[in-house]
Amino acid sequence: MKEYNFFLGCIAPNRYPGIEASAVKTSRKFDIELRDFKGASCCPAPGAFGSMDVNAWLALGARNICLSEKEGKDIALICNGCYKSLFEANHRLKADPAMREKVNSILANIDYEFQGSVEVRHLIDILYNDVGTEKVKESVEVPLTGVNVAIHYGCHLLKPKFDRTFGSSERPRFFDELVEALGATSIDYKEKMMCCGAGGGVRSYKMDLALDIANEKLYNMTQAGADVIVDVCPFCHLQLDRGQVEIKEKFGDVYDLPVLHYNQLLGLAQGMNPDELGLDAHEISVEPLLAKIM
Amino acid sequence: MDEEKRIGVFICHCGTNIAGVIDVKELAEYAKTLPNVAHAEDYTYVCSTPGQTMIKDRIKEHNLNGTVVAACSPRLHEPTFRKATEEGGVNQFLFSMANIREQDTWVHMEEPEKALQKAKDVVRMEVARASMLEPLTPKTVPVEKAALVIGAGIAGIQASLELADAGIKTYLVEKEPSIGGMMSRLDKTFPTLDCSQCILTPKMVDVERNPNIELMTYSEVDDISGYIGNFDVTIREKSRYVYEDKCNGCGKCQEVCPVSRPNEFDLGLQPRKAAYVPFPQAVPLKFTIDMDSCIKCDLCKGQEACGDLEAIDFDKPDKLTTVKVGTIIVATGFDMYDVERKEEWGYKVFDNVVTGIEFERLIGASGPTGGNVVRPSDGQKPKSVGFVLCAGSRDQDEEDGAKPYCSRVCCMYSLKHAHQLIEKIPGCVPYLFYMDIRSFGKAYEEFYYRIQNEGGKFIRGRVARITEDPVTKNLTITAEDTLLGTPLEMEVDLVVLANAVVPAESTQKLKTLLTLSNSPDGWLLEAHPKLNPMSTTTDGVFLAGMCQGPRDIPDVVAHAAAAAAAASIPIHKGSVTLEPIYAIVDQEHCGGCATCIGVCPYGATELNEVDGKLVASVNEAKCKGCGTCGSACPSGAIKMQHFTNEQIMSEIEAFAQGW
Amino acid sequence: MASEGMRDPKHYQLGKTQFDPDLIKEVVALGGKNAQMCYQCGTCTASCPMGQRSGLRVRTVMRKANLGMREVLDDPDLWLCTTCYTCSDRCPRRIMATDAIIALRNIATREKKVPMSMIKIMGAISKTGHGVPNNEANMKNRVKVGLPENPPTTHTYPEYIKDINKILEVTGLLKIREEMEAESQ
Amino acid sequence: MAEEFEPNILGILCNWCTYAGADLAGTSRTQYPPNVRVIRIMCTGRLDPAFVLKALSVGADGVLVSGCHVGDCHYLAGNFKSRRRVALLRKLIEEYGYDRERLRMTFISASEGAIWAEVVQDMVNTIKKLGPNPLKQVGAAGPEGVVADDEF
Repeated sequence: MKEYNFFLGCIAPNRYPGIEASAVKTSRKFDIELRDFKGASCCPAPGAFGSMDVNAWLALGARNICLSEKEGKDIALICNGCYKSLFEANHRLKADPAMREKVNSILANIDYEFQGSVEVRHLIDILYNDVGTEKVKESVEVPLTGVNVAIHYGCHLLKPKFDRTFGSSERPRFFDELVEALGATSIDYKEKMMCCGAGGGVRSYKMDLALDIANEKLYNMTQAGADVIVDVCPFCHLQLDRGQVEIKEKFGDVYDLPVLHYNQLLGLAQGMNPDELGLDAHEISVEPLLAKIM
Repeated sequence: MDEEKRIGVFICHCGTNIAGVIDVKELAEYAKTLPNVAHAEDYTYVCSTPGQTMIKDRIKEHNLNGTVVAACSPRLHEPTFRKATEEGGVNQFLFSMANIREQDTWVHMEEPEKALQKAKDVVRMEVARASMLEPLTPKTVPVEKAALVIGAGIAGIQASLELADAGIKTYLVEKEPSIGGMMSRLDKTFPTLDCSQCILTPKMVDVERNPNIELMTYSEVDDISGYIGNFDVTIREKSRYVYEDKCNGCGKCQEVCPVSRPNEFDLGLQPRKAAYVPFPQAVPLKFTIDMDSCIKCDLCKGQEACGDLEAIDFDKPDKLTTVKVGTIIVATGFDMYDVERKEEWGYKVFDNVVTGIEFERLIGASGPTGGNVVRPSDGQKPKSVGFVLCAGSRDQDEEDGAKPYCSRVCCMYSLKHAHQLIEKIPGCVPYLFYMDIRSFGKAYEEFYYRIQNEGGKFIRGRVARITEDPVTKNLTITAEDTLLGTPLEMEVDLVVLANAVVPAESTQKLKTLLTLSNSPDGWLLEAHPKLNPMSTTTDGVFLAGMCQGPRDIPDVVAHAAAAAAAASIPIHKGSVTLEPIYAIVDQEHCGGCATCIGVCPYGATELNEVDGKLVASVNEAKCKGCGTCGSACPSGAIKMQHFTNEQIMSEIEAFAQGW
Repeated sequence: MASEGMRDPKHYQLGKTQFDPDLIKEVVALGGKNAQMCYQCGTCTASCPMGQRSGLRVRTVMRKANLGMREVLDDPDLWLCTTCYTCSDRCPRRIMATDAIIALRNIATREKKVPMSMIKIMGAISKTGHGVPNNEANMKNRVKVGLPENPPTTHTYPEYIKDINKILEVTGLLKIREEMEAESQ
Repeated sequence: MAEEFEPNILGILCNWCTYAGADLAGTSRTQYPPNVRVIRIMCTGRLDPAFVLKALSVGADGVLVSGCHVGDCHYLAGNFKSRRRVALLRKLIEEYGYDRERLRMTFISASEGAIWAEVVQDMVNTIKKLGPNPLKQVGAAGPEGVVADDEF
């Protein structure tokens, strides 16, 4: 059994606990234990914090990594924003001695030192590259046959490609393969790789413009006949789920398109019941989807 | 050797290049204090005629028996000063050169004091070396009155015709079944709009007819050994499974052949048979059977096909030929950048995104559509066509295999394509997405005006992405009009990617065979980028056309003619003088251990029995003077002339006297 | 801003525009890799999801940064980038345009030109360790799916928060926040 | 040695690749530290181990051998052979009490002037860390009379 320190971030534990719960439960089926990560904080939010001070952003990210280094555990996470903060901090501080020195001089004030002794992995990367689509397929009890999934990769999982391991960000396939492994269909839709609009602090700075981007995506997904949106980022998740309510208020456009994090979809396919996956906590009702599956 | 050494040292100012950084007077004064130095002085330009005369005069005045010039790099002016020394009556190999420009004043400009110290050290080292140098006599070898040209695109064709017309027997080797290369795929040529085939075909025919040219198509160079004047070349003529002498090009075998596969010549846009010629004007007009796809149905051998001609033989083997040539011209051309790797443009994902060279076949009269430009998706005539310039050129993204350089042809051929569309399809509007239009050649900028006048639309912005409407198969180009400062989304019927030219894969093997180098961009490296772009660092080997770097047709032809002229010089002289820089064996000390036999890459060292004992000897004709044997010989019996242990050791000792 | 520029001999007058040759160096130093190499092809602007619905023009931002037009720091559109990095992935000069924008935002922050919305997020982290803290409703939802009311983060172990604030303090962010909050009163 | 220690490095370069590359650094005016004195040989294959030992014994602080990239040798494989020799020599000089970092072999083509400048800079930094040739260090025991004390 492989153990990871489970880095939660903010939105999953504090807005969509179902994402947190489903990640832990579904991973156990693959002998992966996501253990409590004591004392972790916000990653911190790359858009907001990086924008104010990159060194503070790196230092706060490094603080989280150091906590895990002390326990000698690799980090697993389920949020693209956290992935940007922690993966890049880890990767850059390992690669660039000067930057490492600078950040460690900041950490010295709290008697921490970045060692570069652990890895930071996104759970979707672990599922695809370590577990593999075959094992994922084997774990399916309720095949999601006939479900049209509009996949949203999210930006910080793939980009910048020079600072990632997934290759070109134009036409990735691995997420699609993981969804298809559950029996569902990954549908192509216009501007599939487009941002959800929330990042960079824009959702809090200019909500209307952030929602305008989400609106375009939601429209394209609906046009392509999506039954559900599936993401791997609680912040994109919030933008696309709660965003639909806000879009309804602000622009009057209605989609009622259910939004699931991949681990929640995986949970359904593994036969877990919707409540233990926290689906009832979503703004947009998941019922139409459940009806289609059951 | 025993006479007292009297060395003259000449310090060059090179204008301000050297004198502007270090105190040349002080350097000259310092030189005078060195052992064996009989005379030292500085002069503005030692390489000038008065400078060289100065060397000759001083040799006589001071009765010098060795010279050192401290100036630029020996790779630039060593020959000049050797000549001056020789003319002054001193053996040219008693000259040595101190590089105080390229490797001193130009790279230590901010530290004149340290640069001066370095200059003193270098001069001291060269004086020490000069004191140990020995007189040598250059050896002269005859030159084979024949040349080899590798690659029969327009570059190789031009070079071969020039050589042949100069009365030189020329072997022209082409790996494809026909000569003509990339130019034979083009429809028109910019800016004159000459029909490419019309101007190329006559030359192709000349090649076939010229008695001095021995054409070897469907052939590749297997091996090359020897040196300038005397290269031994092994050529593999791949079997066509057709006897060239019997085949009359009637094409009946092609008619009956049931196999169909994409024609490489048309980039797969139309099919060919297993028995085929790549295109109608092929030279030679001999059929080739592609055994990879042949199903051996024997129809082509039947009476209603080849029949009594009996030109076809499925068992015909490859043929190896060895030829001797004096000089070699490499004209292996280029490949097109694999633009599929730029996923944002959707090449090979979207039907109606084609490359520039594919467009040439689409609009060429001899092409799959007989010259009617139509959309691959539905055969409809496009009413609006987007051109993506710099598709893989001027792009630093190595991950995508893109190239940082300008490909020098894409702007102009895209302008040409725009013109052809306007001419052929009334109402069709070409939109050229560009960063800069580089119309640098004769009548090129005027051609740009012309296309603008004809209605071509120019949008200054690089294409960020192309998307396809799954239903209409129309394409949407996303780019910023940087002059308006507005992002655009423009729907067009067809997109042409003007993809970059890249070094040819097939050149790599030759590069090794001929010990050539390449520049960082991957193209073959010339001897001098400005003054000798057609020669290489391997004597007797020359470059023609794109293999050395991106060029358009007029430049390729000029380059090829230049290469041919350069390659014909040694042949017409009939002999070349080789540096006497070869190893010799002191058979007294040789223990016959044969270590040198193992290390010599040219098999120049051999063991012979000399009065009862086995001793090594060096074949000076084969030896190229690398000195590897000299450093390997355990008994120090091998002497690497002009780079002897004594000479190098004396430099090292002099080096140590600097502190 | 302008007057500051005028006092600095490095700044020279070109019409009414202040050019500061050091701005681009600052941007590169703060992570805007290759920003000085921009050749203005517009791939970034065209790749930008925000550019199509707002005044944000990445190419123009890069242009101003390269010329050293410090007024780019006062441009409210500077804060419209969602940091999706599409421009950076497609840039033929391998410029990290997104990181260049982030660098400019860093410089603007030092000059207290950062939107209050960002400062608020900092406030939340400084208080709770989370940019988006837990709440009553969510606690119930956590229990429903079998999780404790609070995650095992700084919410359960507030003793870790002091380290976070120490980092905010030594990097000068705390001071900026205090001053800006005071001014906004 | 009151002022900062400036290493004396002997460069042994092949004519076709690295020497040409060093020339290119010049024509492109790429600035680098003036600590290297160059001996030009036709091919690094000519490198006699004695050259390196001699250089160190007369007090060179470092020796930088540089030739063509593997596969690019003007004489097919000379650089190969010298690469092996240098590898052995690095072990050997350690026996004599020299840090192996004092001997380095690099492969720099005729078009890599900028890389030549970087290599020199890097070599100089390395040697500065190591300090002067042990023979030159005060009180260091070394073969007598190799270099007289008054020479530094």
